[in-house]
Order: sequence, then C-alpha cells, then structure tokens
Amino acid sequence: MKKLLLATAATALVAGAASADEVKLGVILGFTGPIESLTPDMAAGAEMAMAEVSASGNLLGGMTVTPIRKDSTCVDAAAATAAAEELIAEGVAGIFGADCSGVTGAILQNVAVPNGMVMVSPSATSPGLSTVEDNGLFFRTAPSDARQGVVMAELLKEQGVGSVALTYINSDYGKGLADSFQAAYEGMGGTVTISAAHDVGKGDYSAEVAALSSAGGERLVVAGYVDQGGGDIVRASIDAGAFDLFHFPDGMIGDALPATFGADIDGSYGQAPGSDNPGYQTFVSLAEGFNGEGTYASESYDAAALILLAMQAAGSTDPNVYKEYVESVANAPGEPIMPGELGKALEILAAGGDVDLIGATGVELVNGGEAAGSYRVVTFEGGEMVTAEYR
Amino acid sequence: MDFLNAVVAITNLLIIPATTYGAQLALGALGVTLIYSILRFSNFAHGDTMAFGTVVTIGITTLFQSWGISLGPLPTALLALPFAVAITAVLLVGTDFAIYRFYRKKRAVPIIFVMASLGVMFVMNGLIRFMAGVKDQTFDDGTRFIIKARDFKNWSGLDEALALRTTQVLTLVVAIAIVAWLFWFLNKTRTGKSMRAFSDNEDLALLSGINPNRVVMVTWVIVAMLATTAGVLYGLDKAYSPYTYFQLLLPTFAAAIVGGLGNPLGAIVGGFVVSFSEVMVTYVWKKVAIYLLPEALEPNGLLQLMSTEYKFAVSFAILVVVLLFKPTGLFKGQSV
Amino acid sequence: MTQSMRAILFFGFMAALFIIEGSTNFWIFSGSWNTSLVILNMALVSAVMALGVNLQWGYAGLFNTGIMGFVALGGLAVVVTSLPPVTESWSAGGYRIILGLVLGALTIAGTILMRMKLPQGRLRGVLTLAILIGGFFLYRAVFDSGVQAVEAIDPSVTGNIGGLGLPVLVAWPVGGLLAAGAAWIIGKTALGLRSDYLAIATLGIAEIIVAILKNEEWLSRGAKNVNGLPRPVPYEVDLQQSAEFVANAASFGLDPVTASTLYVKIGYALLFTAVLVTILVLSQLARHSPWGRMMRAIRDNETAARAMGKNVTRRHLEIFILGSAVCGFAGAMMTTLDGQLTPASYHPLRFTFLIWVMVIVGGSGNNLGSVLGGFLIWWLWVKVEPLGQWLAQVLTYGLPEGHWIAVRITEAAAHMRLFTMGLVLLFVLRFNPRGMLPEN
Amino acid sequence: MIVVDNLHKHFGGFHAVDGASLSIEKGSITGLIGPNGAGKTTLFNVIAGVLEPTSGRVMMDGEDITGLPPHDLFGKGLLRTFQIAHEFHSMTCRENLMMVPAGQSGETLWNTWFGRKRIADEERALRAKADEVLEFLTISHLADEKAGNLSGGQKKLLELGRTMMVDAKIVFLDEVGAGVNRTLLMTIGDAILQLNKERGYTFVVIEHDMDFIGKICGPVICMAEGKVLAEGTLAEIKANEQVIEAYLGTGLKNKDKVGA
Repeated sequence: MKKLLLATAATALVAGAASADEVKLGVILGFTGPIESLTPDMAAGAEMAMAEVSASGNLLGGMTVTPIRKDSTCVDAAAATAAAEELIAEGVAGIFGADCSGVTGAILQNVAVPNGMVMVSPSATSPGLSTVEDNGLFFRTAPSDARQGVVMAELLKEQGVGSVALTYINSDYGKGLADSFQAAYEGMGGTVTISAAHDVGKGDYSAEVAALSSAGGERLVVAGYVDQGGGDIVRASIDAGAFDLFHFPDGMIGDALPATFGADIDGSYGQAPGSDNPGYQTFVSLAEGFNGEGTYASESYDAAALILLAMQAAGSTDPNVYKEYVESVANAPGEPIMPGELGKALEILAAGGDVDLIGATGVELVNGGEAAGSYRVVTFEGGEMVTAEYR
Repeated sequence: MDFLNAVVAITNLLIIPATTYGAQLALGALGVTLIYSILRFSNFAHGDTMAFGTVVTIGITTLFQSWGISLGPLPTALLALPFAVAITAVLLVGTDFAIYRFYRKKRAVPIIFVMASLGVMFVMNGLIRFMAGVKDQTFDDGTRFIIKARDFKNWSGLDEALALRTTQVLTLVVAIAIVAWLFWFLNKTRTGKSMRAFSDNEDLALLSGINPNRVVMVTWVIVAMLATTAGVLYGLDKAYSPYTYFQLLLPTFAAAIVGGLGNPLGAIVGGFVVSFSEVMVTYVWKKVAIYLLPEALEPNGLLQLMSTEYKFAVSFAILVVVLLFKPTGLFKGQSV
Repeated sequence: MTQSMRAILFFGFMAALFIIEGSTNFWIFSGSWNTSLVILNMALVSAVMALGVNLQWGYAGLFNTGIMGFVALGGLAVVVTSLPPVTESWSAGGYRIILGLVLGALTIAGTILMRMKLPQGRLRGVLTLAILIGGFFLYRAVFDSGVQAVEAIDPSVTGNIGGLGLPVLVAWPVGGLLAAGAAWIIGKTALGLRSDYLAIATLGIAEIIVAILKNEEWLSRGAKNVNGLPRPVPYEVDLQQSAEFVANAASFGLDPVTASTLYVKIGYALLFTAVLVTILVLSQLARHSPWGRMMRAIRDNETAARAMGKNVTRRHLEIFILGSAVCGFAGAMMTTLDGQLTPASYHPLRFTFLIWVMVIVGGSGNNLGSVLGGFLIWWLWVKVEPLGQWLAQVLTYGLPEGHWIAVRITEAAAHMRLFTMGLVLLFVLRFNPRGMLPEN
Repeated sequence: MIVVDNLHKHFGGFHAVDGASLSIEKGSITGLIGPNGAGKTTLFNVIAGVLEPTSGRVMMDGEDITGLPPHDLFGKGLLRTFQIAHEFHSMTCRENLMMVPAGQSGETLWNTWFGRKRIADEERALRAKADEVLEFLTISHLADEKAGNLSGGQKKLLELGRTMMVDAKIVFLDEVGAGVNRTLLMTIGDAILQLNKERGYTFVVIEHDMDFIGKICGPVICMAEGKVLAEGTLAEIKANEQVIEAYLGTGLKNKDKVGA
C-alpha cells in the first residue's frame, strides 16, 4: 500500500507543471491498432533523439527532454484527439506524431492548429494533408509521394522496362505513390498491367500474388512496407516463380530486404530518399534496444531531432516561435549533422551558427513542411544492397 | 504445351495457395463449429484463441531452438505443438470454468454466451499482446521448398513455374490427419459418441447418463487442439501477428456458416469455398485465356471479375448469399 | 434504491468525473477543460450510437453487429452532402457512374421481378443467370469507364465527385437516411435469420460497406481520406484573430487560445446535446407507449406476439431501420467532429463491439442506461491509457530502470485498453447482467 | 367453422400429421385428445399458421386460410394459447392483456410522438377492458405483477385472458390444464364455458385430463399417429376399440388417464 501511495505521488509530480529545466514532447503513435507492430521502434527512434539531446546538456542551457507517450490508435480519431488534448494539458512544447494520416489529420485540425502546437509526423504521407490549413505548424519527415513516383517511372523507362505489375499497400501512402507512379509511367509510354492493392494485416496474400503474376509484367513494383504485407508479397512471388525482378520504393528499402531475400532479388532496383548519406547506417548502429531498421524508425529520429534543433535555433520552446526555424535547421546551408551529433548541433546553434540536419534519412523540407530532396537508387547484387547512383 | 502451361499456371497460383489457406481456415472453422454444436454459441474469441495457441507455440519453439532441439527438415514448431495445445487447453477449460459454466448452469440464452465470448475476446486480445508483443514473428525453420519454381521450369521446359513449399504440404498433411482423427473420435469412441448425442439433444443425453461437464471439457480440449494447429500452420505458412489473427475470425466464421454451423464436414468444405472464391473471383484469367483460346479470341482486358481490394468482401458476400438462400449452410447445419 | 435515485447518482458520478477532469490535475486527471470537453463530445456521440443499438437490442432483441457499417455510411453522408461538387468530375464521368449504378440496380430488380413472374424451373434458372451476367458486364462497362474518368482528375487532391455543397448540419439527417436505406435492404434480406446468424451476417455486411468506402475513390477518396470537411462551428484560428472575441475572452480572464478552443468545443457539445436529448425524448416517448409495449412483447416472445396479431417481421424491420438510422446520424456527427472522413479507420472492435459494451454495461432496454453506458465506457476508453501507465508505474516501482520486467509492463500498458473493456464486460455480464440502470 | 382437409405435415421422414381431416362446428367446444406424439400440437401449429403444411387445406368459414401468417389469422378472429405458456414475461399481467388488440393508434411511431392525446384516450379504454378481464379470471390482484413471476396455472389463465381482449371467433387451447392444479383448472373450465355461452366463442381444446374434457366438451376428436382416429362424444370415444388400442400401444403411460 505504501508503495502504491508513493507511486501515486510520483505520478502526480510527473504530471505536474513542467519544471524550468525540462521540456516535454508528446509522442503520439498508434501503440494499439493496425500498425501497432511498427510503433515501438518509431517511438524508440524519437526517444533516442530526445535522450541524446538531454544527455548532451546543451539544449537551451541544459534542459532535459521528457517524452510523454500517448496512443493514437491509428484508427480512432476521437480517442487520438482526446489523447492529444491530454498532451496539451500536460504542457508539451511540441508533438512528435501522429502516424496514420487519419488520426494525424484529426489531431492537426482539432488540436494542434487551434492550440498553436508544432507537429512533426514521421509517417503521414497523405497528399490531402498538404491542403489542410496548418498555419505553418505541421511538418513531416516522410517524403511526399508525388515526386518519387516520377523518379521511379524515369528509372524504369531508362532501364528499358516497358511493362510492370504494380501492387500497393491500401493506405494513403501506397495509393498516393501508386497513383503518381502510374500516371508518370504511362505518360512515358509504359504499361501498368495491373494495379492491385494489398491490405495491412490480412496475412494471406495468395489472391494478390495470383492476380499480379497472371497479369504479368517485366517487373513487379511493390509500393508497400516490408513488414506490412509488402515482404509477404515479394516472398510469395519469388516462391511461386511469378516474378524474379522487382522495383522497390522507399517503404521497402532497408537492410531487411537483402537479409530476408538474399540473392533471390538480385537484379532488382529501388530508390529511397537520401543523398550520399551514411547517416542511416550510423543511426542503425546507434539504435540500442530497438530495431533501427524498423519502418519509419529513422524518420522518427529525424522528426524529434528537428523539433529540438528548431527550439535551440529559436532559443525558445514556444511552438509559435520555433516553428519558423524548423525548415532552416532541416535544410542547407549549415553544418551537416549526422545521427549522434545532435549535441554538437546544439552547440553550433547556441553559438549562432547554422546547421543542416542530415539525420538518418537525409531530411530535406520544402514548401510548408513537405519532405523532399534527392533519391538514392539501389540495386541488389549477390544478396547485397548496393547504391547505384543518386538523382 | 499451351494447355499444360495453363494447367500449371492455375495449379501454381490458384490451386496450391487456395488449398493451403482453405485447409487452415477449415481447421479454424471446425473449432467454431464444434463449440457451436456442443456449447451452442458462436465463439467470437476463436480468432484470439488461435493467436494464443500460436504465441505459446512460438515461445516453446524458441526454447527448443535454444536447447538445440530440431526436427531436421521439418519446422521445430511441430515438436512444440503438443505442449502448446496442452497449455491452450488449460486456458480454454479455465475460461469455461470461470465464465461460460455460470451461464450454462443458468441456462442463459445463446446471445449471452456470445456476449461473454466478446468479453473473452477483448481480454485475450490484451493478454496475447502482453505475452508476445505486437510484432510480426516468423518461426518457420527447416527446409522451405519441396519443389522450387526455377527447378521445375528447368526440368519441365514449360514457360510457367510450379512451386511447392514444405509448409503447404505440411498444412495439408496435418490438416488431413487431424480431421481424420476427429471424425474417428466423434464416430467411434464412447466420448465422441456422447458428444454427438449431447449435440443432437442435450436433455436426452443428460437422461441417458452422459456427464455434461466431461463433454464440455473434452470439447474445449479438442477446440484447443484445432485452434492451435490452425494458428500454427497459418503462422508457419505466412507469419504471426496478433492483428492478423483477429482478422482471421471473420473468414473463419464465414467458412463455418457457409458450410453449415454445427456440421464438421460443412466446416471443412466451407473453408475451401471461402479460400477458393477469394482467389478465383480476384484472379486475372487473361493469361490462362491466352493459353487456352485460339489467337483470334485473345482477350484485351484482364478478365478479372473484381479487384483484389474486394477479396475480403467476396467471402462475406458468399456468406450472405448462402445465409439468404440456404440459411443452414451448404451441408445441413443446426439452426438456433 | 429506486430507479430514478440510481440514475441521479450515476449521472452525478459521471458529471463529477468530467468536472474533476476539467478542474483538477491529479492522478489520471489532466485538469484541462479542453480535455474534459473533448471526451464529453465524443461521449455524447457514443451515447447516441448506444441509443441506436439499444433500440434494436433493448427494445426488440435484434443482435446487430453491423453498427460500424451504418456509422461509416453516416460519415459518407457528410462528404456527399457538405462538400462542394467537383464540376470537372461530373462532366468527365459522374453521370456515367450514376448511369452504371442505375443499370446495376435495374439488373437486380429485373432478376427479382422475373423470378417472381416465372414459375420455378430450368427456364427461370437460365434466365436468372443470363440477366445477372449480362447485367454485370453492362454495368461494369459503363460504371468502370465513368470511375476511371473521375478518378483521373487530380487524384492527389480530388479524384472524387464531391458532394452537394449543403450546410454540414443537413448531413446529419442525411446520414440517418443513408443508414436507414442500407438497413432497409439488409433488413429485408437478413432479418429472417436468428440471433447468431444475424450477428455474423451483419458483421460481414458492415465489412462490405467499409470495403466499398475504402476502395470507391470516386465517392469517398478511399484510402486517401477526405480532409477539411466544413464545420458547423467557427474555426479557432479565426476566433483568435477576431479582436472582438479576444476582448470578450479577456473580460472572462481567458487567453485567446484557451477561449477559442473552449468556445468551439462547447459549440459542438451544445449541438450534440440537442441531438442526444431529442433522440432520447423521442425514444422514451416511443418506449412508454403501446408501440414500446408491442416491441417488448415481440422481444419477450415472438411466437406469442405473432399469435396475438402482431406483424413481427415488419416490426423488426421497422426498428432495425430506426436503430440503424440513429447510428448513421451519430456517424455523421462523429465525422463532422473529426472534420474528415477516413474510411480505413472503421474497425469492428471500435465501432461495433465497443458500442455493444456501452449498451450492456449501461443497461440494455433502458435508454438512460445506454446514455450512461456511452458516457462511462467512452470515458474509460480514453482514460484507461493514463490509468494503464499509472498502473505500470506502480507495478514497476522499485525496479531498476530498463529492467526487462519493467520494460515489458510499460510496453504492455497501452494494451490495457482492450483488456479492461473485456473485464468490464465480463464482470457486468456476470454480476450485474441487467446493467447499471436496469430496464424497469 | 373450421374444416381441415387431408392435412399432412412432414418433418424429414417423420410424418407428424399424416392426412388428418376434421371439421369443427361453430359454437362448439371441441376436445382434441390422443396419446403423446399423436400430432395434436403440430395440427394446431399448422392451423394457426406457425408451420406450413406439407399438403392439404384448412378452411375457415368457407375461406381458404392455409399457410396464412399468424397475424393475419388473428385478424380473422382465430386465436390460440400454447402448450407451454407463452407469456410476455417482462411485462405486467395488465400489459400482457393491453397489448393484444390490433390497430392501436399508439402502435404507430408517429402517434407516439405527436398523437399523445389520442393514445391516452385509447389506453384508458384498454386498461378498463384489461381490468375487466382480470376480474373475470379472478386474478385482479396480479394486475401489476410481472407475468414471468406467475405460476404455471396463472400463466395459462393469462393466456386465456389474452383471447378475451378482442372479439375472437375461434380459440385453440393447447393443454390448458397442463401443470395446473385442480381448483384452478375448474376455474379455467368455468371461464371457457362462460365465454362460449356469453360471447359465442368456438373452442378447440387439447387436453389429457378426461374429467375436464368430459365437463366442458361437446364433440371429441381423437388423434393417433397423425391421423384422426375417431370422432364423437367422450363416451363414444372411450368405448372405441381403436382408441384404447392406440393409447395402449404407446405404453402404459397414458392408460390411467383414458380410463380415469
């Protein structure tokens, strides 16, 4: 009983007003619901950035960062809104999240914008979110799909691929990417033999593979995530001898691909945002106690880092002040910052310098918080993923 | 040659996967149907029971692997399966003892049981996530293939490939063995006969001296076996994740009802009806048509009845149609 | 304790929870009126949904697990009512889509008509097949080309046909109507089934409805969601920029941000309360009338009710449509509150089974009970999360940081939500099966 | 009044009613007896529209009523009670009675909201009528009791009472005496006789208690194995060899009853 009382007291203290040397950040992700298997790594990635900053002791004269986790449920907009309101009540200085575009839109419109709170999502890619009136408060580190579709189409055409089968995850990310790719590719004279959606969490993908392979095509474009059905489809296609060559957009790119499929996908191509960026490897090796290669884990690290660096640049934890600085710390010019160098970045900023967060994903923000930039083209040789070029 | 190609294409992409998936669904549906016929309610917690059994199997498999025990070319999970069945059976019998028995004594209406099973579903949902987290888990080891696609192409010289995975054969073999055993058990053993008598007419069965508690317990044990096996086979063939297993509840129910709730044979047929319809309705028949039809008739379109987005809707649509025109299912099941 | 005393007590308790949430920062309470009102608003919507389910289950004993589908249709109503029409889409293919749908409907109607006219036999079977197959291909040909044309128009932003451009409040009754229409079709076909079967059939039909919303982009933008739906209340940002409002807020001693967010939420709360009270009053009036008596008789004993001259089939259909319409109404309210339609977010655990927990915990058959259940369970649904985190803290108290048990428990805390709902449901079913406010 | 013509009702291979033909005189109280499993209740259920007949016809006052749904038959004045009491258990006795009359304006949703006045008037009249019926059945003291709490016999009375809420033409009583104590049974018997005399109800009564049958019934019909075995007065039936055979054939269970 005594323990219980003590714990209650402790909670009450934690929940109390932010002390002067502490800055709270909300971490709102779908810890339950359809993407519950991704969110632990995403949260860990973001919290890694926060811990790094706290440990450096350089944030605004030695402030520590406390993450406060809330469940967005991914699907329940009302519960997510309530959770976000609780974050506001707890006095957070910024919100990392949310994840799924649905709840992200709801929190953005109903909580973040009204309260003037900065929100950086690592994963919401819906093009629809670009049109939401956000007062410059909303940012995302996941790249927009529109440009990638064009890049991917160009790549395939240049390699002389005239027809592909296309499968996409039935979410705003997959659908958006599939749409932009199909439009671009067909505009260049290519043929998409079939465009078939696959759903998250439906385990059995025989119907999709059957449809894709009987429609045929020189390559299979898999606009999905390795651990959310995309991997299963690749596996089933290889197993059935339906496709040997694939093309992978960013959601699929990661060391999980060569690790899972080895030489089976030799000759395939893919692209992911990134300049010649060793940051990703650094991030993965720094990740402790979680899987740094998890989908969106690296974007999460960058998102949290962005918020904190912007605070330092602005010299304030007030969202309405530091929102102006998010783009400048994300983009050139400035000293490039790799994962693990956040402490250094804070020092430079404190001294009045400028930084360019490269981070784990080579984050680059354009017009109003959309991530963009260059793409790294990869190919698979001898069971290894190698960089072919940058464009 | 063209004809052979067409046959191979259909076998490879339609018949083999649909048969495997169908067998997994059938095992799940058998569990649902047994509960329905003997305990007289639709158990909404069945998907999570499958998940629970699989989680336990994964745990034990990991343990075995750490001890260096393996089954050679077969997945270690097979060795862990009996232990997992035992643990799942304990859980199910415990659930019955703590929850369902009370309502049985009160002779509550079936809907109350269904509601209680909803509660159990919620609780199990939390429980399995607490036990094994939320991540996808692959626990298949051993040899992956019996026939490899490329080997087959080289061997046969056909344009179309044929592949056969170990887990696919395993699913079928295990499913057939279990179903055979189940039918033998229900028809030949004393306990099985008393279960059938209990299912046909509870009051008469009680009068003739059958111990209802024993029947119920045996039922739960068998359900544990069916559910765990179904879950493990599914997980071996694909992967385990708690969210997916909850989603399995719906096609499983569809299978049980299409076949006729309460009828074991119906459950098996229902499983295959659902799996085959999902694949066939969304299948792109273009390639097969090109192989089989004279050139002049070659199709331009994909010859796809419905896009794959609707594959889940297909099984429900079949469910609804069957319910409307043949409410007791294809094989005569029980009505409430 | 009398029924009304109980009701007053429980609602008083509920009110206290909201007041503490708004005023006191202690334990799991956040001490923010904004949070309190956010929870309250969705609680009001949940209460309306629970009322709809109670109509079907409490009044007539219909086990409908397709609530999700009706709620989703309500959401769709907001899109097709309040969005401005996309004129390019209409000229590109909108009319072809409508024509396609009409052709599809004609095919089905024709089949039914033919089957009614002709005697059973081979001719009828062959004709059925012929009409269905022919109709299907005709429908697909017209419909698909229309859909392609519409979805090709600026797919990342529109790609749909838009709506009628009416005020968003009109969408609420439209949501009810859409749900009622669907319920009519479903009821006509599936209501003959008994309990378990009806449950599974409706569960399946709801999945089909959501699958359609998820994939028919010309209608709902599918997985790409519809953002920025119009609101019946002003935008906070506009209020913050209005000098008059800021001055008014200051006179209350509030800063503009707090004042504007509270203002908007109270606006919603008033609208929702008006709806809830109206539906509650109408339900109560119906309940305490010969109509309610007849419904209870049907629920108690269908056979006897039939023998006593009641047309049970028609009455079941009537109440199924009515309850579904209420759910559709609530679905439209919810989508308006969210400001967006996200078809992928409709999930049976949340939008069907949770509503059932509300009805059962509150007291099936009792309208006030359903409202109470809606409030309480929604409050729990939100608050179980901080409760779980608190519990995790208590359980891991004294363990070194990063200890695997502590990590495990903390990770699992989020899953307390479903677990708790299950426990609550089981406990109520076992120890208080008639709910907190039983039917009198 | 009712003519049943060569009626069959099969459940799978089991012929519950196997070519029964009978007619019931207007104004009579007809007893329907027979050993267990003779098909009496199934016959009732087919006549009352609960079950579709496999073949055969049912006529009422010269009109074919075969296969009409129960609520239509109710409208034609054909009412019934059940072998196992089918009370509306969560409703009070008075409500059980008040729900019976058809065409109450309060049964339309619109009126429950906007026609309260009319409903109130109707309810007053209904309530008075229900109280009258309760009085007649000597269970006035149970008016506000939940029907589910009644004893088996009281439930039977209540079911009989329901038939009195409207102007019935013919009432089918299924084992009205089962599980009812003797005193109560006599009360029921009196009520039936009185209704028959004063209101001109025609009754068809399934009953195993031969005393009761003897007391109230004029013609008696005996069924066995789904067929009509004999028709006549109770005395004639009792003397019928075939009838005795049929009862004996089913074992000794019913023997003492037929002899009693």
